[in-house]
Amino acid sequence: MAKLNMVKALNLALLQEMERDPDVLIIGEDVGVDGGVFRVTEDLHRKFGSTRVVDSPLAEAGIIGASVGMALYGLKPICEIQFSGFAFQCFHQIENHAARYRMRTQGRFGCQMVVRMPYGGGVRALEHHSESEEQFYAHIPGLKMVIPSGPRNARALLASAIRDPDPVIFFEAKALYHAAKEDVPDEIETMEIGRARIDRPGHDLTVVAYGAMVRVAREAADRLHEEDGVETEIVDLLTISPPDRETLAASVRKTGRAVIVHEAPKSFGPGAEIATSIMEGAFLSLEAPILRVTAHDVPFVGFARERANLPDVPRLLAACRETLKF
Amino acid sequence: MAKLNMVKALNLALLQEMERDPDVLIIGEDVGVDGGVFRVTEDLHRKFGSTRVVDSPLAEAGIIGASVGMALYGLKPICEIQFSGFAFQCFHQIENHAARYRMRTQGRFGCQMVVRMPYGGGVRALEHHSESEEQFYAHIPGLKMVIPSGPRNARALLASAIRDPDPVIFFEAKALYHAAKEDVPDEIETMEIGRARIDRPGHDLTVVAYGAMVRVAREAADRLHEEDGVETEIVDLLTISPPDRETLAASVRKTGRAVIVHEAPKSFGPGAEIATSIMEGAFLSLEAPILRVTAHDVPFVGFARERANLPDVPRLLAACRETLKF
Amino acid sequence: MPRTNIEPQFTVEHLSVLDADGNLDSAVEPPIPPDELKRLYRSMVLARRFDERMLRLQRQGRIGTFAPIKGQEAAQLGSVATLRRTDWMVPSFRETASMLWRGWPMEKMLLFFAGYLEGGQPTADQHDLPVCIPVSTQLPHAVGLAYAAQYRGDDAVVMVYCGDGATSEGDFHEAMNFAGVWHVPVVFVIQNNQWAISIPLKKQTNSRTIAQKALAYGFPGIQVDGNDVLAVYAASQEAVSRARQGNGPTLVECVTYRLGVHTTSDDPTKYRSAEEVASWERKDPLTRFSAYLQKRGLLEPGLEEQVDREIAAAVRSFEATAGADPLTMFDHAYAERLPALEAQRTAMQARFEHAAGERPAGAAPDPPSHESAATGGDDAAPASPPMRGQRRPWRS
Amino acid sequence: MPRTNIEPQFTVEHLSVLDADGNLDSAVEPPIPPDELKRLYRSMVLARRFDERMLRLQRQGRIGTFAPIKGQEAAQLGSVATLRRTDWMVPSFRETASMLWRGWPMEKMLLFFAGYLEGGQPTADQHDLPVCIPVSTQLPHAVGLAYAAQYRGDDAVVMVYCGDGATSEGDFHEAMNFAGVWHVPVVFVIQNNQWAISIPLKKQTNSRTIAQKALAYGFPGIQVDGNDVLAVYAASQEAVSRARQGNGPTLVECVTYRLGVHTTSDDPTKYRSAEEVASWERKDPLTRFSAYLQKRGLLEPGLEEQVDREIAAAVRSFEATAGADPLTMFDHAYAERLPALEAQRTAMQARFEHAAGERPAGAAPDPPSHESAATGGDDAAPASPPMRGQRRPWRS
Ligand SMILES: Cc1ncc(C[n+]2csc(CCOP(=O)(O)OP(=O)(O)O)c2C)c(N)n1
Ligand SMILES: Cc1ncc(C[n+]2csc(CCOP(=O)(O)OP(=O)(O)O)c2C)c(N)n1
Ligand SMILES: [Mg+2]
Ligand SMILES: [Mg+2]
Repeated sequence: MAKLNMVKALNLALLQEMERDPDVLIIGEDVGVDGGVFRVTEDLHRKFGSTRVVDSPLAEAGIIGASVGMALYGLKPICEIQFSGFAFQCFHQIENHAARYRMRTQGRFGCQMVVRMPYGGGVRALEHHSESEEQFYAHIPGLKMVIPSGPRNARALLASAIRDPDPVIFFEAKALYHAAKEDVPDEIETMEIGRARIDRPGHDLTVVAYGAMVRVAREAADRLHEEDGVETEIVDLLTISPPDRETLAASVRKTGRAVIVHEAPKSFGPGAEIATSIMEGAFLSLEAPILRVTAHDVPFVGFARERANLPDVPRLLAACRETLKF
Repeated sequence: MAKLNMVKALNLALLQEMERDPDVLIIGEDVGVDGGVFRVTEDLHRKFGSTRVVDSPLAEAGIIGASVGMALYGLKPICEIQFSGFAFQCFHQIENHAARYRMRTQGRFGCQMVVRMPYGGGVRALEHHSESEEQFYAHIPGLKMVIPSGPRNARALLASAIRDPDPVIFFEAKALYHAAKEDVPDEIETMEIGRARIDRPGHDLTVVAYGAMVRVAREAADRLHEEDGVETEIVDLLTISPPDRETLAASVRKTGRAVIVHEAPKSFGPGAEIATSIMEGAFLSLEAPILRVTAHDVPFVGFARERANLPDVPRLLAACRETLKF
Repeated sequence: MPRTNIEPQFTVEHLSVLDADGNLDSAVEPPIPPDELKRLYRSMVLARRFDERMLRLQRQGRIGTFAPIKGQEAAQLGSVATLRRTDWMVPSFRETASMLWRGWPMEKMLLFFAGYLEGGQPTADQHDLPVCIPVSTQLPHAVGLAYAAQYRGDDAVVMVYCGDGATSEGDFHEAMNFAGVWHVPVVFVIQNNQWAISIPLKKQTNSRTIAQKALAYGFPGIQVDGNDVLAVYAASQEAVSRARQGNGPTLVECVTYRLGVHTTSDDPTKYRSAEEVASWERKDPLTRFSAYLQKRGLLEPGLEEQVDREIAAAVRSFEATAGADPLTMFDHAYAERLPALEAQRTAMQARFEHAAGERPAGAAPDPPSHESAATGGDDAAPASPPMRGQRRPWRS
Repeated sequence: MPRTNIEPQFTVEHLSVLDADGNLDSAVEPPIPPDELKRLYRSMVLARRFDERMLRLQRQGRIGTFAPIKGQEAAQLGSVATLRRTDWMVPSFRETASMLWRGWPMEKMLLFFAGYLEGGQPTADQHDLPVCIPVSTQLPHAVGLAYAAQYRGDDAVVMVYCGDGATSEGDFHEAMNFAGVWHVPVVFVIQNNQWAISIPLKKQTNSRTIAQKALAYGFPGIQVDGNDVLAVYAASQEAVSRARQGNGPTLVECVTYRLGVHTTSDDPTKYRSAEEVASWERKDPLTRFSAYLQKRGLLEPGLEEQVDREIAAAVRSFEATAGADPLTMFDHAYAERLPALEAQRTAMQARFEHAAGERPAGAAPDPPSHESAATGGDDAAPASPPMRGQRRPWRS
């Protein structure tokens, strides 16, 4: 058991899975000697050499396309895309192939691969370095899409993603990389993909969050408890796709009210599916419209305006109170 | 006034806009001598020559990227992507640049350009030739996303898209290209982007559709009228993004019930935003959960199974009846 | 020396063995045993006849769109024939001849073009990828396969196909560059058939040859007469053994011509002249090769009839295939059926059963692929608990 | 001749003018007037000192991440200086020197790296694109601009920059190929600074030079000593006039070195040796050029102090800039503010007003960029009509 931040926890998962399975390899820009721009692959190059920790040329479609080929051969590549903002360069390889190979060959081939990428705001970054693109992957059949919310679940979910026979898009919130440390057990830990967590139980209101927004949800829940005497249930999605519709619906069947918070822009965003799914599963329990607290429907605003664009505690609190008052 | 199918109607819009404005030009694969694989650009090459109707090399990112450059210079390119299934090859140019240039330069530059692509099923096509990817564009701030439902509105919306100062993604339902003909006036016609149409008024139930699904909605509405005495209001979205939330909400405030039908897969699809938007705007009027009739959450199924995968009249009818019975 | 040429200069070779009449330049004749020559020719004839048959099936509406290969038989078979069974073959969408050589059954290929995913399923021991439709996207897969072979210590070689138009795509570049840097055992066979649908080569690229594009990646490129099966064979063999010996990738440009339509939806008279086509018909790879075999006394009588019988049998067995069961669409989206898909499947099944139940007794149920059934609503929504608010039931 | 070399052979030239000590090969000395030489050197010094100042500002947290240019001044200024004001300059993310030459004010550049979109706004008469962060994606834009210039009959030339790593991206290939086919007036300046973050050139591509990559597209490529401002100038001038005369594109590879960090988030000691850096420090483009100017008697005294004063003034004016008004984020998403954005804007404004109103009287309101306000709910939902069902209000 060690206290690790998310970077170290992810690194541990990579290390242990690579030790466990010689077919697991890492490929990406600067993942080798440099250890990745966020140091998630630190030292792995030294331990496993440059054929298992592969510094690729600067070409995202090449990275994903070659990894698809490796996966078809039976290897289990873990790709790192340096920032989620650069993954549209390989979006066609993900959508055309990684997601479809099993279906196309009726099970003869599959793409057991993980595509890791840092996403989200909070690090004073330039354009394409702070966006949240989870929606684009969640809508692709054949993919799974995971976003952990802390060191321990990040480590366990990454291990599961690596072992999953299907391609998993794995988003890592940059804002969480060096945030809180958690106790992470030394022995290998996995976690079921497709299950949401009740991060905090409550009966008055459901807040649905994932990634870095779970912290925002917790703070808002604390304040609702203290200032309004309201007990908030926080659903931490963890898996975006396939979403855990049962847990979402069960929570709102209990609370009757829901607010969704995410960093992606609102329109046609992940909150829409979450809201619709809740409506489908808890229609008769709904006491108020489900609200969404999200980034605005605008392109990158510059980090000088980022705080005003991304959801924060006051904005979430206000939405919760509006829902409660309805 | 002439009776035109959608191909001819689109061709007319291109012709007239090119005659009107020398900055308008066409670029794409096989748009020249060949007239486009669906013949939408037929004869324009002969009329305007190969510098205004540009046969490009086979490279979608090159087409969109070069068009962004042309637009920054002040030209108004109309790009044709041969099938929407090949547009992920240029998705980064659309998302990284076409959608963002105005914001990035705070209004100094904009990308006045249209990206046309055939989408959707119903033509016994191979993989990547029958999918429906509207959701991916609808979620990108800075873009507009239009899907006409018939020759006349296709022609008018295309003219408006060409004149729109912002980049417009223009999806053309392959199944409608050679379907019904309509009277299309000879003089130029435009149509406001961002407005849905009430395709058929009704007070018992709202069906939201667009593109080729409007036909399915009409047939279902006829049968509901005949067999159940139910009056269905059909909202033909026309513009996917920005969605006409007012028209959607107003319809459901009247009817209390809504079914959404689209060819894209269900999860995290366009129906989710439409449903959520209706819930936001008509919560207290909702008498039943909003249902979605869509393709299943699976990759391309092959055209031998396409009918079973895409929404059809029986499936839409069943959903309408379920909603009505709730 | 401030303004100097960088040495060595870059060169690209052109290779041909047979002239248009089947005469031979014996200095470069590859040492192919007579049986292999006969097998090659047989495969060319089979591919040609099968292609023609598919065209008729398409015109009759019995299969959908496909991309005919007429004229490109030598480019495909001369290259694929240099592979071992354990090597990998990665086609684009116009490699019917290569696929037949590798053992794809004709029934399966017909099924594929009839819209059945079953037709794209390689057998468990087959080292072939299926048809790949988005142009050039298969090229990085080949590089990844080659990397994996090297990683595992297998001595397999990967051969991957694309067209002249495909060389314009970013994926072509990224794949070639990765192959160069990783020095993996992959052979890129470019069938330069002069056209990408309606776009002629000179509108596709300003480079004189496709072969010289390899210079950008630091590995050899060679141009061959792609209608000369022996030249294609010789160049491919060289490339395959280079790869097998650990000496990295090669680009082989086969200069050939698509004699027919781009696909069955295409009308080539819109963009090219009958004279151009006729000039290439005179270089037909089958004619040239058969003239050569004739001279060597290796032509088998009755070959056409033989292959036609094989084709006819395959077509019969294709047509006897049962209708597609839609319910299987949920089986291979993921390795396991996800709960949401299970629910969607159950809903579909219920629709079929409902539809069957609604029919007058005695009427045969439609095959599932022609279902037009209606059943209650959609799937996946978890059941709601009993009503809490008060609601007006419809038309109460 | 069955196995023949394709003629002509392909060649790539290397050009250098100044040696490491500033000695000249006068045969290739470009004819640059003394004032222009002085202006070039002044710009190199300004760029160097501004870059150093930005680094300190970043370390102090006054601006965010940026990509320093130290070592690449000659490559940038030698090339950009051959453009006319009416030509177009398309940077990637490491062209501070080129941008300064083109007239971007230093304040604006600081604003940009402080996270203000205002810093990326070219003036109405400026023919420059802003910083482009996704590697290589700006290259097709340059080709499109060049096409448009030709389309309109303007004689403008487009110069576009990228790095060695950028040559691996698909967009590089597609842009180069389009430029070749369209024969447009564009000059690709590749700053081969040996590294793409931690990836050395030999892991980036197996080609010996970047220049030879032009062979794949059928237009000339030339390699120059990128730390030799006169060589860069000579090669760029040749390329720009080729373009202007309608003779198509050129690739100019500037062999240079990034002496500093990749960006301010990078630690280059992880991947390269101090000796390597030292060896390139000996080829510092400023030292070489100043030695040459010294010999020609063209060095101005007090230059450093002059430019430092300019920089200090720019930093002061940057720091005096008012905080960012968040409400403007809705202004340029589209040419007109869409109704949904209007609603989102109104909601934000209400939050600010509410937050201001909640403060104790007399307390100064936070600047909008530090808002931590809460107001009612979110936006965009059209108002609901009066309740129809019966619902339990919360905690009733
Ligand atoms: C990414 C992508 N863009 C467009 C298409 C449509 N398309 C199919 S084949 C083809 C031309 C291919 O030309 P070439 O590579 O020369 O191969 P050929 O058809 O001549 O065999 C095009 C444009 C596609 N399949 N994929
Ligand atoms: C498409 C894309 N992928 C990855 C990155 C992250 N990144 C920024 S700069 C860089 C290296 C660029 O190398 P090079 O082209 O040689 O330019 P240099 O940084 O040396 O100037 C990388 C990988 C990016 N900005 N864009
Ligand atoms: Mg071709
Ligand atoms: Mg570099």
